[in-house]
Amino acid sequence: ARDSISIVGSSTVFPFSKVVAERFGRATKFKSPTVESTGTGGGFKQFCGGVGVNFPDMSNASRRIKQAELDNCKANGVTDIVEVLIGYDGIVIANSVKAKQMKLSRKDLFLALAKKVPNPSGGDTLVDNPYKTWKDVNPTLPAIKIEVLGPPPTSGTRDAFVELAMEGGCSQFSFIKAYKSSDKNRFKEVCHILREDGAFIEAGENDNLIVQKLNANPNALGIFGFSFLDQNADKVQASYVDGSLPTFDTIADGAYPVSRPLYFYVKKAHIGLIPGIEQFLAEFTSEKAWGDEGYLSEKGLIPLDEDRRATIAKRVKALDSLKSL
Amino acid sequence: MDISEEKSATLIAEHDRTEAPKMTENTTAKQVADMKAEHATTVGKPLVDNAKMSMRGVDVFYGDKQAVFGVDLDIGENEVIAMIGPSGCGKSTFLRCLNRMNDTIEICQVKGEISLDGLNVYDPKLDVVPLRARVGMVFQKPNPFPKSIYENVAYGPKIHGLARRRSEMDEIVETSLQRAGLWEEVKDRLHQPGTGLSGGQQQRLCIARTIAVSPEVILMDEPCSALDPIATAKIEELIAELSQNFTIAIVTHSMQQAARVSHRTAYFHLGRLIEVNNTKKVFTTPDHELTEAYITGRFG
Amino acid sequence: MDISEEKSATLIAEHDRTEAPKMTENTTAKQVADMKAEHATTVGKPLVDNAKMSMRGVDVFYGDKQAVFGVDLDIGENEVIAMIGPSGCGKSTFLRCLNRMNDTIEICQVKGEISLDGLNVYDPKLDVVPLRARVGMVFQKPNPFPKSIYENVAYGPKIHGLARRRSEMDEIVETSLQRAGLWEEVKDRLHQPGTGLSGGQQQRLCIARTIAVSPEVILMDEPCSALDPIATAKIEELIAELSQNFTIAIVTHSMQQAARVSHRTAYFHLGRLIEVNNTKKVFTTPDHELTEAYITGRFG
Amino acid sequence: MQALERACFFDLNARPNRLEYIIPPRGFMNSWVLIVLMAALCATIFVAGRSRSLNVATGVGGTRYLNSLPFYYGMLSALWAILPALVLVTLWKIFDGQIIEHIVISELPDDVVFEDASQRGLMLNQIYNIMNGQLSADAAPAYLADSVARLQALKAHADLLVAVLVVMMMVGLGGFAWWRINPQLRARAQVENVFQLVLLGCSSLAILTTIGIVMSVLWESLRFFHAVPITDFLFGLEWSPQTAIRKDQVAGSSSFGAVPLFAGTLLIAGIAMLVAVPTGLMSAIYLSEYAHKKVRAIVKPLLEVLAGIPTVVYGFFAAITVAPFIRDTAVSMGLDNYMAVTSESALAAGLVMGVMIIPFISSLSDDVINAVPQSLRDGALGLGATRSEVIRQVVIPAALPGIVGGVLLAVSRAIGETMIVVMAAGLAAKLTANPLDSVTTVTVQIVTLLVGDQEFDSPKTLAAFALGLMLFIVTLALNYVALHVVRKYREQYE
Amino acid sequence: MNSTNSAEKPTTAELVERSLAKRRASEWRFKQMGRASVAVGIIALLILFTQIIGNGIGAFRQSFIHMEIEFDPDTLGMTEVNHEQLALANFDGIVRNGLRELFPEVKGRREKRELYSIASYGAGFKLRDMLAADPGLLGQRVSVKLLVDDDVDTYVKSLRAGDPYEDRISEAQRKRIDKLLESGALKLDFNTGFFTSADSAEPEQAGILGALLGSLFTLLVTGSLSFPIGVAAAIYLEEYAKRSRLTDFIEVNINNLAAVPSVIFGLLGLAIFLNFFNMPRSMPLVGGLVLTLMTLPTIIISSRAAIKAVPPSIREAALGMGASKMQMILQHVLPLAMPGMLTGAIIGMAQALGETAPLLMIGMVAFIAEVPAGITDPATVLPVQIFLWADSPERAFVERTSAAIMVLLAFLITMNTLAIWLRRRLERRW
Ligand SMILES: Nc1ncnc2c1ncn2[C@@H]1O[C@H](COP(=O)(O)OP(=O)(O)OP(=O)(O)O)[C@@H](O)[C@H]1O
Ligand SMILES: Nc1ncnc2c1ncn2[C@@H]1O[C@H](COP(=O)(O)OP(=O)(O)OP(=O)(O)O)[C@@H](O)[C@H]1O
Ligand SMILES: [Mg+2]
Ligand SMILES: [Mg+2]
Ligand SMILES: O=P([O-])([O-])[O-]
Repeated sequence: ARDSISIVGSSTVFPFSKVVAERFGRATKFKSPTVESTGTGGGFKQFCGGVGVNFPDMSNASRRIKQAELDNCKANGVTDIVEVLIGYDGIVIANSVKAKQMKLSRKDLFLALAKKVPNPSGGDTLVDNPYKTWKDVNPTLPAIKIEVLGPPPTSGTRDAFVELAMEGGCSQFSFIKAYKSSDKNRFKEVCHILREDGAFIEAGENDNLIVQKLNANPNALGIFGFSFLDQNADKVQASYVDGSLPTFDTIADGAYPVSRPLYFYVKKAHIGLIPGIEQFLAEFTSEKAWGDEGYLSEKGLIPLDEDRRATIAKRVKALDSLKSL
Repeated sequence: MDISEEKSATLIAEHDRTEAPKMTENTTAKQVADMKAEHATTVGKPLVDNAKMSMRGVDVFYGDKQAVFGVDLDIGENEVIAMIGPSGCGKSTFLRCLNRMNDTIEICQVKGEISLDGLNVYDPKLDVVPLRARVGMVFQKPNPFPKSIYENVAYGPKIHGLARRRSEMDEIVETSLQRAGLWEEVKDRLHQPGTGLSGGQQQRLCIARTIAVSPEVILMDEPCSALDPIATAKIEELIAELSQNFTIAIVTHSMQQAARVSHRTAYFHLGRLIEVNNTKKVFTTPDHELTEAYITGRFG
Repeated sequence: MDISEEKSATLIAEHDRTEAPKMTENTTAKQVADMKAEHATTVGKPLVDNAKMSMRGVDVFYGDKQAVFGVDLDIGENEVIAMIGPSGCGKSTFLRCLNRMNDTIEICQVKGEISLDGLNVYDPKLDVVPLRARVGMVFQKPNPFPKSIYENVAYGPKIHGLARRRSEMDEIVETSLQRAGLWEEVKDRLHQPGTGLSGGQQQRLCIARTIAVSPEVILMDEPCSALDPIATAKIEELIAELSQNFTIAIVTHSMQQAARVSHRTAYFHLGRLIEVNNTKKVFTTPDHELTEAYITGRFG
Repeated sequence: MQALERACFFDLNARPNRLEYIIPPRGFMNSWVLIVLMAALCATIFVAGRSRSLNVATGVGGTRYLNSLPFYYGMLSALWAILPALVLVTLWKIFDGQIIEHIVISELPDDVVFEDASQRGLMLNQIYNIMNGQLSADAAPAYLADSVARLQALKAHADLLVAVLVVMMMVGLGGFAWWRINPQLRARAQVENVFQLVLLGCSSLAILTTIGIVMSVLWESLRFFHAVPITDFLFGLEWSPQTAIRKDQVAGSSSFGAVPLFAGTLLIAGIAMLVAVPTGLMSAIYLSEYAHKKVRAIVKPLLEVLAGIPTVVYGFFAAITVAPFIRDTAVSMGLDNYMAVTSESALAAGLVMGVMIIPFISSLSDDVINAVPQSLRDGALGLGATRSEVIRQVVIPAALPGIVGGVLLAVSRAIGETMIVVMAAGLAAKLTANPLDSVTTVTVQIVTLLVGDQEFDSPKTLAAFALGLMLFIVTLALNYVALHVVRKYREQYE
Repeated sequence: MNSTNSAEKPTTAELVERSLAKRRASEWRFKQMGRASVAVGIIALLILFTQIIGNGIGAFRQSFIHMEIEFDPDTLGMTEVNHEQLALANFDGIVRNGLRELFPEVKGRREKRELYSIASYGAGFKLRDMLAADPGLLGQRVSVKLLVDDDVDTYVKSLRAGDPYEDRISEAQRKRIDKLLESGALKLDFNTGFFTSADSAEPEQAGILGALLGSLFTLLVTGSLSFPIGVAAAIYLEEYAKRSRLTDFIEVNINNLAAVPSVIFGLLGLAIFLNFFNMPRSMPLVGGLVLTLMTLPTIIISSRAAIKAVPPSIREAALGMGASKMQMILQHVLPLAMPGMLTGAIIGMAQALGETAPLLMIGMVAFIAEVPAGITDPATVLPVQIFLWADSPERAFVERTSAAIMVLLAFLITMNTLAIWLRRRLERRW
């Protein structure tokens, strides 16, 4: 018989989830929940597998659940799901402190990293990305080789980066933006596909490794989560994106453009049957956990504003289930 | 023994004397002999009344190559039979058929009938273990186990449950080693590896190991090849003693030895059994010209 | 040969005759002999003028156990020396010292001086490769390589670069096999594994393999133990032929053989060299009582 | 958090104790007791069988006249007793829970109905949790308290029941076997047949595993080939799963070409083998043929540690130390003018991986080299061969099958390794033979596709299965070749 | 040969002499290559070890703060020591009081918060345990040794290394820490907690015991299954199975299984053990079973090689004595092949001990804050712990990652020692 909560899902939410799990376990009579880091999609796959002791009770996500995933849940009898938005994560573009701090725009990022870019010599056509150095992209940037270490296409962080930064950059070209309404697939293809000629380096999911690689190679930039920047301020520095640096405040108030929401989802059918789910939810949504000065912010979670916390906490208490996306 | 010491010795001396001068002709003579052997049929008295083991039409093949051709032979109860013949003529191969040791060579195939006390040795349903316990073997190349001397000898009795107590086992080991004439040399080092012995000592160890099980039939493939005359004498004495109760087939290259220890002698040539007769007869008045040629040290 | 065929043969016949009756006394007699051997010093003429190899004060130990005790001996140029003695007396051990084969046994330690043409064999700086090319060895247990018969024989010439062309090699292989008396039997199966030969064939293969290198000194440890008289005669003929140019040390248990092939004979007992003399003398009027006891088949 | 819910954290043992049935003390007949009991019985029956055979033997004139050693009679009786009992216990352990649960569920009030099995499972879980004190019974419906008590009682009785059954069965069958003992009974043959059957069972496990693997990748692979033509997959020169990332997009035919992955695998594994085979083999040779025994005793286990260092460590080492060093060296030599030189390189990954798999070759080869009989070495040494000649021409050929086994294992490990490649060679699938460039391997793609953020039935995920299947087939073919090559060159000593 | 005009023909000694220099050189090269190869392996090992030890040695020491604490019933909100009250008591409060006593000058909410953050959040739990163990402490003043926060610990350690890591700690806080260091109230001590606790989200409280036991349980399952099964399979294939297409197929299959990426074994485990047999996730038993399947080929292949290497003459000798096949195998072949088999076990188990990927699929890549007590308790294993820590943002996990690797290696070496000792005893040359 299973007597502890089982949580799966995003590796980004994992550190936050485990803090809560641990404190919850130590402070109550319940066992500490088991938290697995499976990636958002992998988490949903298990979560939506069905109702029963062999299926997890909660799934963490670094993006919102997709309709297809929701449908799958429904098909497997997981009908009542509570969605909890817990805060934000900033995706930072950083380089070694030994190098010059970069001031980038999303457009620069798009031009530097997309597989196909608008023809530099004008016209509404797309060509294979010809840029070799940052200076080619934007004359105000230094003349160093474009070398960006980032997550692979299988990662949620990559998805978020592509959606927030690249899409933001490519939308600044009106003819591409026009695709958005006319040919959505085309739009995504242009904005989402990163170059594969070596300027963008898929570096795996280990953000610490990216930090270390940046340390060893001052010319390179890296893309990773905010918590790693927070913990490694002596080694790497964030670049400005559209004029703002990623900090708690800029991410929380939306001034920093590349940030994404973090969620977890709860299977209502398990509440009351698996011990401690309600209490765990209460702990997670308590002020001392996710509040402005709560222990989650220590770990790098960027808190929601007070009002949203209040409404969400209320909804969680009432176990309002997700109706539709 | 059938043949008196005196006579056999004289005979051998003669043989030795005649050997050297004829050597130069051997090569071609041997070829002639080989050709003759190919069409030879067994002469003499291959069959006996009180057969302990009997073989009928035994053919042995290594892959495509036939090594033994249609041998019919009986080995009598409590008899010592010697098998002689030029190197490579199939003596070991034939001997190994008798307790199915050839089973271990993948390419080796045995045809014909072999029986032990009327028991078909090559019955596919037969359990070879009791067979091999009854028909023991001393191999041509001494192959002691990489274990201590004691364990080497105690192994057979152990697996066949011949000793109940440690003391019984000690006794078996000691007697066997003594009978093989090795006891004096190894009694202080019974627990050192058998592979650290000299060539001759290893050979005697293998003999001791085999007789420790007291098999009914003992097959010995050149058991004295690495032994000095004294040790050889000791083994021959052992054979004489054993033959009172057991049946022994011995392959040897020493015709003196064959003459000394055996009751009957079988002469093989190129995989064929050429002649079987009382030892005395074989060494004095062989029936087949090839046999005569061989024991007198020439061919043809 | 020093000693005429006739005489040696007679002698052996006598020996054979005397052997059997005395067997019963052997056990105790041997113990007495062993005690005597422990205090024996070498008699006869261990040293010669034109020594090819000379050994002085050779002691050999296996771990703590001493197997050879202070042997002084010369082997003359183009001489055939036979080494005889009871099983386990240290013949193989001593022989293996001469080309440093004992190096491969970890626990084996050799003391004393051994030289080949004045060259200190146990010089730590000496390269054993040319030494072993000059002093070849046939081991007591035939150990063909798990390669084809051809490759077995060609191996030595190949590593030493003795053949320039394939045809030269073919010739070396053929001659060597012929001289070892194996050619006829294997000429059709040169490319089959040497391990699939009969015991005697393997032994001859090992001899062929050794002589293919034409070493100056050949050490043979019971080269004929698995051979029938004809094959033995062939090998003895080979030895006689080789001794015209080469030096040969042969360990044998057959005193007849020692008498037939060797010029000098060394008798070992319990690790001590008891007597060295002309073969004729050893087999007719040995100086040492132990030698006499041994060759007449008794002890004490 | 509400105060009421904060029961005491370290008092988990305080369990509700409202039981209506009389039950034996908890855990009385738990598995350990049962195991010990079975072992003891088995031993007793062995001894009984053995001594009976001895008794029987005295009747016929000593153990010589028994068909087999007394040991085998004992063994046979013990096998008769233990094997069926083991089967029973195993079956019981698999099914008893289900039976008991079924009883408990069936005794629930009629108005409790389940829509499906999972709800039933949850209800059971709840009952278990109440039983263990993990859930408070107060919040649950009243009838659950009865179920809890029933469950507890049933469990205890069931344990007792199985124990009794097992004992009876062992005594019965063991007794039967014991009774059957007579001098003609072919006890040894029967014991050996069991032995052989067990061995056969063990080796067929490998086949079952293979079948299992094929089954677990085949279905998904077929679905993948439904979406992507198999020829595109096999012969396509471009691997770029990002273009096929979305469900709404028709999988770009050009983006699932497996050729670059296989090329990358080949390149990295090749480099690794170039490092590992010579080093491993030479180490094995040095250790077994040249080095002093003491040196060998220390160095061999030390090298074996290399195989046990977690791959993350190698990964960091390759990515942070080796790869930048290689790049800097290449750049300082001016190689970047002729070819791509990146900070992620196949060379770095291959080199480090090579070091990791050294022990696979060194240790296994060392063992088989050591097992070559000394007489073979003596034969060659006696002819005047140098040690290296002996090793190369006699020892190695004789030890070849074992060495090849080690090499195969090493290749396998190189093909299967992910962490080092991800960290040091990157994830970009490039079709290149340039070791200074970044490449990726099949296994790496499988792992990233499987564990990444994914939709479960996009071609991207399915591609992992197809890759797995392909890899399986390719290595199978290579192994067939290897088998025949080894057969051809095998030299059997003695 | 000397048959014809031997005068012209050079003697063997001369011929040998001609190529001797070359052969000697090649011999020398060969030996040096052997030396170099061993050196490569050893040097690689040394480099890795120095790196690991250099990075990880720090984790075995940990900063503690020694301070006076008053178990003040008012602050705690307790009247007597019982379970209910213990659970509700405000132990953080008395820790804070203690800290404030050390720095009475600290005013203001923000500054106080900063001050409080010196102590680890686990400090309160420690005091709770103390009080539970000795209820007489209520109302007493005692001096205690408490864990400090990981940031402070990192800072303290970086100070000693001479390159202070200041970014995560404010100027004022640094002053306070310096003061504490000077007064000796804050100092480094042996980190017992690392060996006695399970994983934690807070680096200063994270320990390796949970993963260590997880590995132990997993490998117990693996070792007790894969070695006997592997050896048995090898024996069957080498000694019983007749050469046939079928056995060829089995042989190739086993070799091939060795080349199957380990993550696929995870898929298999997922399909069989979790989906078919309905076993729970994160269980050492399942992990052990999956790793058994994964290590089997390694053990089978090496065992077969070892069995093949046993000379046939030994088998003949045994069979000739009337040993049955089983006796021959168990009494002769197996003892002689055992060293090689043990090597397979050593390598296979080392691989199993270091494997992460297949465990990913069966839920062992998880945060489990409790120490497992058996093979059915949720657990993680050492390499997974290393993998998770290596991927954690907290700086203090860097050294813990290396320390965990050291623990893994120690585990590996201990595990292997037995096998190696056995192997050395069984080795012989014949
Ligand atoms: N490897 C070894 N380890 C320990 N002792 C050994 C070893 N080889 C030989 N001996 C011992 O050294 C002594 C001499 O052995 P050696 O092989 O030289 O005898 P031998 O004269 O050749 O006898 P044989 O005629 O039986 O071959 C014997 O007592 C033997 O047991
Ligand atoms: N394993 C084998 N594979 C192939 N041929 C073999 C094998 N063993 C023996 N032979 C061949 O079979 C024939 C008979 O061999 P066998 O060993 O029986 O001879 P033998 O009479 O014992 O000779 P020897 O006196 O030399 O031991 C020989 O030609 C030999 O080459
Ligand atoms: Mg033979
Ligand atoms: Mg000898
Ligand atoms: O694990 P992620 O889905 O957050 O990348």
